Amino acid sequence: MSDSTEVLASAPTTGPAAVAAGIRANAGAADDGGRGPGLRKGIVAIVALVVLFAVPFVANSYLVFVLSLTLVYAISTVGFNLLIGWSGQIGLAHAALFAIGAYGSAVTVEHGIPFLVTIPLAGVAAALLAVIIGFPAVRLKGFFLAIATLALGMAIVELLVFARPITGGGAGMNVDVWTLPSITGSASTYFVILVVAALTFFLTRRALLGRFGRTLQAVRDLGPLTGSLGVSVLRYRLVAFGLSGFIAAVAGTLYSQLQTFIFPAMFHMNLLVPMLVMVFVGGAGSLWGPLVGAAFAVVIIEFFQDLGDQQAIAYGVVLMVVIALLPGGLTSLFRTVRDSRFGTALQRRKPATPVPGTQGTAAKEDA
Amino acid sequence: MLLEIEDARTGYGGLEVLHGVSLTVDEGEIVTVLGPNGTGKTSLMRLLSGVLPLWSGRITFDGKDLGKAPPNKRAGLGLCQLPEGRGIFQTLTVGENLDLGLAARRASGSAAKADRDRVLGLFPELAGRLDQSASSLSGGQQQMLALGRALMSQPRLLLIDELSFGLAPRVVRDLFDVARELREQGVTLLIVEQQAAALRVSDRTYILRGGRNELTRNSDELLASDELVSSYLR
Amino acid sequence: MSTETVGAGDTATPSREATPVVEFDGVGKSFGGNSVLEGVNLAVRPGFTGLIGPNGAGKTTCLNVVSGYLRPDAGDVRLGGQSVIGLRPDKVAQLGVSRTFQTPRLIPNLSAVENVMVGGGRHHRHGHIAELFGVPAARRDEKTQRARARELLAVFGLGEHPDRAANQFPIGSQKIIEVARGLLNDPTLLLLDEPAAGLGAEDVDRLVDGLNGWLGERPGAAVMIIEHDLELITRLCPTAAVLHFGRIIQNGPPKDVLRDPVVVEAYLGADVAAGD
Amino acid sequence: MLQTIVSGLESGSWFALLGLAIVVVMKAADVPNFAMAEMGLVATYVGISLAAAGLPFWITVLATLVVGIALGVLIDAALMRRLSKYGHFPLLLMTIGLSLALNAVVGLLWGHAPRSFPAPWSGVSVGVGGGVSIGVSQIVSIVVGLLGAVAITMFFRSSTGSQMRAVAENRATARLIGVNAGRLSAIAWGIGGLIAAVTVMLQAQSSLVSTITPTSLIIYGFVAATMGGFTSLIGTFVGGLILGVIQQFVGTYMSTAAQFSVALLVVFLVLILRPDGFTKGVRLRDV
Repeated sequence: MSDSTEVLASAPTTGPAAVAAGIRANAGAADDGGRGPGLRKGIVAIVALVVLFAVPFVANSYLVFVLSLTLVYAISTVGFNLLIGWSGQIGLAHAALFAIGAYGSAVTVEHGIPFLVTIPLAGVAAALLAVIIGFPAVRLKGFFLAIATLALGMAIVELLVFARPITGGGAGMNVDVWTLPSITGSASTYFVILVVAALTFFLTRRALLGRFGRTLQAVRDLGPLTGSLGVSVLRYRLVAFGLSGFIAAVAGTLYSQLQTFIFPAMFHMNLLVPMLVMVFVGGAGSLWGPLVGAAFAVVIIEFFQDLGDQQAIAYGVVLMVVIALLPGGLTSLFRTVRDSRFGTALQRRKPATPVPGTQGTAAKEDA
Repeated sequence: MLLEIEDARTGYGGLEVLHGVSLTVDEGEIVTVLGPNGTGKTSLMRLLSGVLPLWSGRITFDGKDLGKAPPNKRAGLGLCQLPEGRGIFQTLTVGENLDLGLAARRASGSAAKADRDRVLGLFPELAGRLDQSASSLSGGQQQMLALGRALMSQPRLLLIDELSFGLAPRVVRDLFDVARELREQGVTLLIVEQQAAALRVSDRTYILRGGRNELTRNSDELLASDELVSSYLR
Repeated sequence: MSTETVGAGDTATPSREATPVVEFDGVGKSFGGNSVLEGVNLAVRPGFTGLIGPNGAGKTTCLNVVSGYLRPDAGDVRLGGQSVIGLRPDKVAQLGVSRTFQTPRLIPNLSAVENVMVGGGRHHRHGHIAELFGVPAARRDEKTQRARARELLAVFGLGEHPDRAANQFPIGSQKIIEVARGLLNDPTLLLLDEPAAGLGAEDVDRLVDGLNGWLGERPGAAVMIIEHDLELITRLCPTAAVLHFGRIIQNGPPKDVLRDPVVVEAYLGADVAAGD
Repeated sequence: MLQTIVSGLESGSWFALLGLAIVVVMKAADVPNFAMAEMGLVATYVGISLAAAGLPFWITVLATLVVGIALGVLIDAALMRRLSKYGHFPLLLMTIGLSLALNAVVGLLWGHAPRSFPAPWSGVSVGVGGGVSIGVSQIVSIVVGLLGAVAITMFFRSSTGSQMRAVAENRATARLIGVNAGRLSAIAWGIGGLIAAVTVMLQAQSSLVSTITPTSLIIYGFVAATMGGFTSLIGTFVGGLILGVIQQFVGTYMSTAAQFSVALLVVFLVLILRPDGFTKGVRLRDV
């Protein structure tokens, strides 16, 4: 093996692709979730949507709020998961981009732009910013990228404190809540969130199950070698950053409506860690994981509402436990259970069938 | 018998690469395993050093079953490997690289010093470069350093993977001379090679083909016959 | 050594007269003072060409130079007359160069067919946006690609379980799937880096049959194979070039090349060959 | 001016030490440890409690150091070692989770009020002329920081240290020639915990520490480590000191609110312009 071979052979293992080793554990998430009887799935989705639309008419405002929050987090996690799970890049500026959405919308609404218009506006702005933040992806690998993006993200939040005349600084700002005629503000917000969530899930699912998702996974798993397939690795990495930023900011705009009052400290590490929990509890690289992860996080938030430190401990411990015991997240647990009961011999992962990228190829590369 | 491999099978993932290889090495012998690339030589080395798991068969070293002992344990037993591609640490100095050979056996100060002197006696070229960065050495010198480091651990059996890798013929000859000298000093060697020049220094030769034993001969017999070229370049 | 003068008795094969698909012109490359390629001259014509030589001779470096992963320090590499030096791997691939790697690199959780489909980037005329909104032309594109990917798998005898996840195939089949992925782009030059390493006899037959079948329909395409299994080279390639210490030392029909004393010496080491 | 520089060097010493702790663990165990500052905080709070219980100063110092080492070794054995096969990312997330949990545990046990670790010399200062006086605790920080850097550099020249560098360069080969990577990982985490304990203790004998201390401290530590490209000890140490001084000047002449942002900007610029750290290319015989 000549030196140059080794450079190429080892590139994906040191690159972002293999860094997300736990993501591999989610193998099959895409095909399991994606194929199958499409009609039945469509019906299930429509029924679920109808039920969700009915909620504000039957449930109390607390439940509506909790559901809204779950959906907002789920939207944001779809974006984060796209970046971490599907493109294999550890960009940690997600909380800041979420903040850009929240502030961008709140500030522009204050200047008379209708809320619904601010959603895509904030999204596009954040997407551009995310591409700039993601640019180090060209040169940085693995956790260096993580540190650079974390630093930039924190700097953005600091900037929000700085820009006191516009944002109200550390003290925060009030958000004008948009309302549909003749219903309450919180119900209006809920409906917007529901529509956006449905759109987000529908579109990302389509994109990820098609050529875009395939190429993204190739870039994640093959790293620079993807170039030899005629795919620009750089372009896809940046697009992943941009898209995740767009989705983060869209979720952020909704979050500001939901909270009605925002301040920079909301978007620090104490938001980033739950965001990571949502991705990993849901299962990085899965399709429906974000919903599961978000629901889980909201439950923790609600359970440990007034307990301050306990809530932080819970997050820290949950993150650690999930990473240590369930690298594929909760959805992988569901899959394992389902496969073990209904799966055919073909679907089941028997140790006898070779699994590349585990001991075999890894051992080859080590030496 | 120092090393005995009986019908060993191993591979990567689900793919079997060695389909039952057997060989023995006696104390004080130099044994060569010859074969073109892709015949399982390197897998054999990885199996012996514990990087690849033994699927079936048996490996005994000095009467002890090696079983699942991890690489650093095996080094501690005196089964020392000179890795493929030399494995010199470029960020360390020449002296530090040499002393890494002591990691397997925790030698004390004076014994370590004696070992170092003995090794530098074999490779005088290295003696003047102890404080240089290892990356400044030529290919041949790096191979000497790798050999020297292996000797620091006082191996009972030294496994050498491709001594000739990427080296000019003259350098290869010098290194094989060193191998002969080592035998005089009581080190047993198992050399895995693609270049048949190794036969000149070894007692016995195994030729592998397709992950199986193809033929076993005394080295000089093999050199004298035309079996070598016929079994090798076909 | 000039590419035109070496190789005896090669006039019999018609492909020798065709214009070269790729030409190496004095290509040199060194890593940190360690010279790996020292002026490689080689013209690869349509059909199979073997690139052989002892370990560390610089074979993979050659492939990396053509496919855009390495920039040579000296010389030029021309693809159909156009220099590829300085082009990124994806641009080179767009020009019609596909390659495989020593250890198979598939996307473990995608199916075999989808893995092959990833290789079809050159043929997509519709953007992701069109796809997202289900534009009919984009859908047709996807359908055609899927059908072609299935066909290719069938050509290599892997048509039975096209929807099985790639990581459930044995390594041998994975390597073949990788070859099929390289073919979906309809390359004019296919580079194979040790395609047969770790393959059983059955897999090798599949590979050979598949490649022969594919190449049979594309008279202008070239396949360059690095391989240690000299039997396979002899079986597939009308010509083989021998690389030793970064130079082409022989080039011609494999049978002749392997009998050449210089080549024997390169493989076996100087004194043994001389001693005999 | 002089006062600003000394204050800068003081806090710079903390950043440099924490940066060194991060680099040591990074080298041997391949983990970017985001919980480093929290580890130091836990150790320091144990020391503070012991001091409050009436134990002599030096005994409490010793106890703090021991707790730091023990915490490091424990975290390595209980959490990190079993995840190492998954690569960087899960390990990184694990330390993020750990930092959150440790911080919250400290809050739960000791509360969020700022505390100090009074040393016999705390509050004493010496005049250096021109009406400027410098606190003894500041001098202690700077001197200990320097000694710590020298000690770590010496350690990396030792045989265990060169084994660590070998593991950092190529883990598989190091194991092959008999290096026990697990033992080295434990040692590195122990040293990391020790340095972290020293760092937070130094800060606590000079000013106040609380549960919000680690959040900024860890960032500054990472800035220092980034300046050394996560490998160079000299780069990390000098980087930490420079950061401390810059930060102090920004605080004095611009605004304290900008301090944090400037540090973050430094990380980003270093990573973009010189991903290997700013001493790379300077041909020092560095570890």
